[in-house]
Amino acid sequence: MRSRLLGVVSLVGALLVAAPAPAQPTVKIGLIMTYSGQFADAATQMDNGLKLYVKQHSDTVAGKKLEFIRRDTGGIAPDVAKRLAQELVVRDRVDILSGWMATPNTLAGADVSAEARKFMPVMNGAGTLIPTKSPYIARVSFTLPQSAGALGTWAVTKGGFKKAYTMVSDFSPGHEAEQEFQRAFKEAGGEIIGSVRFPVANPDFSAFVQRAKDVNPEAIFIFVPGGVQPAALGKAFHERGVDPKKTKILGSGEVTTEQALKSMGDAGIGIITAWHYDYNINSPLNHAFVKAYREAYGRNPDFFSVGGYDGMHLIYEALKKTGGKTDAEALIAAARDMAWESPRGPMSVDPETRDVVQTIYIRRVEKVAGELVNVVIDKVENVRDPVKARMKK
Amino acid sequence: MARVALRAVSGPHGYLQAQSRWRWPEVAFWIATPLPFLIFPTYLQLASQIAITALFAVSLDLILGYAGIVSLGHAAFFGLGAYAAGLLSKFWWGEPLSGLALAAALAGLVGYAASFVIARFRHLALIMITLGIGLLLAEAANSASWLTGGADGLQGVRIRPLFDRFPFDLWGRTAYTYSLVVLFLTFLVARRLIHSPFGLSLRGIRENAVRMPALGAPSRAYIRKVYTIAAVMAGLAGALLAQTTSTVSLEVLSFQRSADVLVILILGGAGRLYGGILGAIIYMVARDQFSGINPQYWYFWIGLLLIAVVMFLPNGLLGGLTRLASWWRAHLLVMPPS
Amino acid sequence: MIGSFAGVLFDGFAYGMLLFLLSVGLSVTLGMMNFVNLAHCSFAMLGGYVTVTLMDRAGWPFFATLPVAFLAAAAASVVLERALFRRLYRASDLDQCLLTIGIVFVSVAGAAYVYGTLQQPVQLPDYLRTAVTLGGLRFPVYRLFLIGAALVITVVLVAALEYTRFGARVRAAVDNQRMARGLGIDVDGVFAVTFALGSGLAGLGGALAIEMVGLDPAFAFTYLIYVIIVVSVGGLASIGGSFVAATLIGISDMAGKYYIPQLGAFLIYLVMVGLLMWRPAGLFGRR
Amino acid sequence: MAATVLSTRGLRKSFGSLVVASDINFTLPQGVRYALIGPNGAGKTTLINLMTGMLRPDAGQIFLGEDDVTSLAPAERVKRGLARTFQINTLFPHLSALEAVTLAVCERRGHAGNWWRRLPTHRDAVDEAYGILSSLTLGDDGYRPTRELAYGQQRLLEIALALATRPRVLLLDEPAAGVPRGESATLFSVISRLSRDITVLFIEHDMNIVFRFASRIIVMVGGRVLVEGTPEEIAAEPRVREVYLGNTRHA
Repeated sequence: MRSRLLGVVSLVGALLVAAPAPAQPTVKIGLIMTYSGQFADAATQMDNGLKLYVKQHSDTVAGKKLEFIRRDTGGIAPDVAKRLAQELVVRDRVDILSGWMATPNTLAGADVSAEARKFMPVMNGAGTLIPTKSPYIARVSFTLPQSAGALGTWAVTKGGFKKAYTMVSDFSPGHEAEQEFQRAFKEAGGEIIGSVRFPVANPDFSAFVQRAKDVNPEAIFIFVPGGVQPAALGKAFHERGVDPKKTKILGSGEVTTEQALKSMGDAGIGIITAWHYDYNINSPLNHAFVKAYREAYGRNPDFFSVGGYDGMHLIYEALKKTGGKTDAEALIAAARDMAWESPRGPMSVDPETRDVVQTIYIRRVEKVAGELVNVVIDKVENVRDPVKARMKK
Repeated sequence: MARVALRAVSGPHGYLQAQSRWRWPEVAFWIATPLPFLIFPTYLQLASQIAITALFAVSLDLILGYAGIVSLGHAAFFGLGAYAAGLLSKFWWGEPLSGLALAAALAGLVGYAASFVIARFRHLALIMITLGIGLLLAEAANSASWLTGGADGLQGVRIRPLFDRFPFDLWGRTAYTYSLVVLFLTFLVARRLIHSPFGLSLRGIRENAVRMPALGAPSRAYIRKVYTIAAVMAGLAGALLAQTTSTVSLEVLSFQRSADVLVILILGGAGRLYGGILGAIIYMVARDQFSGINPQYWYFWIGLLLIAVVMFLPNGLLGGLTRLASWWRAHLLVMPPS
Repeated sequence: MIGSFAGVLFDGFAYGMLLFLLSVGLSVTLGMMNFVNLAHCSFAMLGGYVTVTLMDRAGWPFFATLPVAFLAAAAASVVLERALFRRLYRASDLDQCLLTIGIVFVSVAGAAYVYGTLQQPVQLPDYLRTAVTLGGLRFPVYRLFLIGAALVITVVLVAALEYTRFGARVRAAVDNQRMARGLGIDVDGVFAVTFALGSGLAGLGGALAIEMVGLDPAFAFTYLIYVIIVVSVGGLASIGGSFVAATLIGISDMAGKYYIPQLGAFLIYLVMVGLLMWRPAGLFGRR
Repeated sequence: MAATVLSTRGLRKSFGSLVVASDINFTLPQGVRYALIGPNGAGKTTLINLMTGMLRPDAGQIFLGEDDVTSLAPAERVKRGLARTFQINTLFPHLSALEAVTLAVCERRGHAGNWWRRLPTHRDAVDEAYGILSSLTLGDDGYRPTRELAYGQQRLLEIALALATRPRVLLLDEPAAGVPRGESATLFSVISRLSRDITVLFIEHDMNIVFRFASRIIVMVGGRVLVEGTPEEIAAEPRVREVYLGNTRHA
């Protein structure tokens, strides 16, 4: 009895507080990201990507005006992320919960999406199990096993490497990338001759690089979180005198982002990475995207930006399909078998797992016109997340 | 509570009675705590997390404000409580109250063990050792990712509804009621402790650690006892967060959380028991509002707030309020005939 | 195997020197002046950003920017010291802690606002990025430079504080303000200069650290822990103590990660707690 | 002869080459008022620090009654009845005098550990504390924080705190230090009114106070006990006059 009474009382309270119904119907979209703290730059890029899409496609979809409410978790803080999601649902009455930087925050938000039945397009959070946490999640970013697995297979079949050593940061994304690369590499006939995990918090890499060098493998697979570590790792390889011709360095795209290459300098030349996006991808759609992005924000887009851009595309198309209806069942049904041409290339949402299916590009760092860029040397099309694919069998 | 400098109006017993009697501002505050149900019905989740942080700050105040132990690693016990409650609900059964008790007991146990080290050091060495313990525990939780889920946080936390009737829902009604009741009961214990002979001995240790042995007091034993009690309370707060949000991540053990609760306590005013509560309310509401207004640079305004409080209200907000109250009492109230 | 042991020793020592460069200023402000200056790394960040700006926007050579980084951080500290810190010299260390944490928050938000949140790349001249091989061992030039810089600063600082009149006046003023005033020492002036010296060293440390550990607005937070560890283990007010502590911590951190990687992250904290339990006042601490 | 309350045998202590106590043997019978005199640096305060356990002796033993307390922690010695005051006030600035003495009384009664009963419920402890304060004329000022008390009152509070531990032996380290001449007489009259079963040893420089209040006097010089005796014997003792008139140089 008591909770029902409280329910009624608070409803009255809420009505007093809520503003009178606006003239034109709106779709309220809550954006939960890490605007401040360690991952602030990633959030800035993702926000720029989605703002660009809205600017290019006007902020009205299927007769409804889009209204954005931005909330900051201040870094990795699942309890804050969950509370913000609950407040967006309860207080701001949002229709869609989007954004979602970093796996722990995304997992916390998934519970709210499931309980409150809100459509949840994920623009970054890369943990493989995220889509299974709520039936209303559709992901447009990536999963680490997607690129690590593709790279593992390519390294043996096309790269010609027989022995590899893996070095990853000792936290869950690192473990996922390591296991998937090792599985794919062995399945393709390669041999893992050693592996090490270094502490997540700003380690100094020279000791680990020295260990790897002493084993002198043909290839070393590395995974580090974005930010300062890729450059430090690249320099450590260069300082330790790891000869890029003899020992090839393989890694996920985060290792050779534009910033990482700038501070790495020539130490980055020859690094081979597998990733789903780079601002140098040679397609008319990408060139237009990069040009518009540079004009609007004065810097090049990265995989966070394209995550935001495609996330908005998914929301726009889903709303068009449901004619502006915002209930989660309709939106997820519309989103789950969508396929479209994105600046990153052809991509689609896997109907069963609601996870992203996309092309993974194999790239090598080369100096082109005095600038270090990731030159695409191969690509693997229609790559699904291998972990969930295996779970299906 | 304002230090009551009553002239010899009512003899020694009256004086001591007055010290520990409930003053009307205190009663008014606790009566007002259920108000968010009416006037801020959509802020109950935030209110619940403020109550949890207040409980955490009160536990720090016991050792910092009353026994003079500055800890930069108090989140160790908060995190222990959170992980214990989370793991209990995952592997055993998710009944909240028993989970809360067990989690607090575990935190208390570890606190008791750590207290033997804590009691032997003082000043900067003590602060750095508490920092070390906190960082070691955080590192352990990350490397034991098979148990704790590592950086992704603990998955599979299933908290059953309170008394099997009140689920921890989106609205946060159960969460706020639950956190508030636990805060109030723990606060009563802390308040009773402060006004007990043991509380007096703690204040003695803080005021003059050299004199205490000369009175026959085993200071180290008292520091160990209060550190264990504080660890239990911090474990309670951690368990509450895990149960009301069913999320537990490495962040509950982080240096950031230890630093935040220290800032909150100093902001409110250490050594006044309500300092932690007031500090938690002001800090978290300010952070929520500022980060709502401009998500990217809200740190700037929180920083200014801290600087302003230190420069203009030396011993915290509560210190300022007490001075204001005593100024107001001295000027406006007619003094009782002494 | 010996080759790599020497390599680990050298890298550890170089990493230690980086930690020393970042924390030596704090052993002046926290150590000698007993002022809990948690904003120390904000001055380091300021120095870093000055260097990056001069190199990227004004095209200055790396070495030319270092003195400017020192002076900029020192100047900023004089302003803050006169306006804020001076009033809190006799306040409780908790209030000093709250004030300086507030300044860290403001500096983090300010840096994010002005420079944006992205990593600041720095283009060092090529000769600093290669390595020199001596007796079959590779010694990266930049690490040699760091070690050299740390040694020079230690010698200059210890000499200035121990053997000059200025040093005597600083130590006197810091030890007993009233007595120093009695001797006619302009204590306020000395405090401002000492604080500027400490913060300037932080600025220089920040500038030198970019190549190794990068620079972003969160710098003021992430390195605060390591800096306090070095100063507390080394012993307050002891420049030599900080040097030895930084070396010990750097080498044990490096050796731990090389020989027992799974224990890697724990080692630095275990070493700290162990050293403090053995010498609570720090290796060379007096107080 | 009354039972010995406190005795030392062969007590030795040196800081490096500086010998601050060498071969000190003395016994304090119960109830006697002892004065400990000697020039500055004679080792008087060091002796008290040795007996209370603040300093560990290099050699020798200390006995409280029959039991050897040489290696006992300071707090334990207090529990067995050895209390002291400090030359420089070591009090609780923000606690009121009543709170401070109540703390000491609760400690002695073993209540200090309980954290669940409110202080005012320990009525007997509060009464005892108020009694001690009143006996030392501090009754009315027991409510203001100690740092607001006059210096002389703080010296009395030092004694009140020591009395609260119900000592068998009370060591007063210059109780009247810094107290104006007029007030020190009243201070000592309060001390002399203490009950007969407490042995008191006080360090004092003012000879008229010493000769008025002490029933026996110990003279220390250079870390050694020069002579012990009644006030009359000490007055007539030539070596004491030399030490005070200073015609022979002592190390």
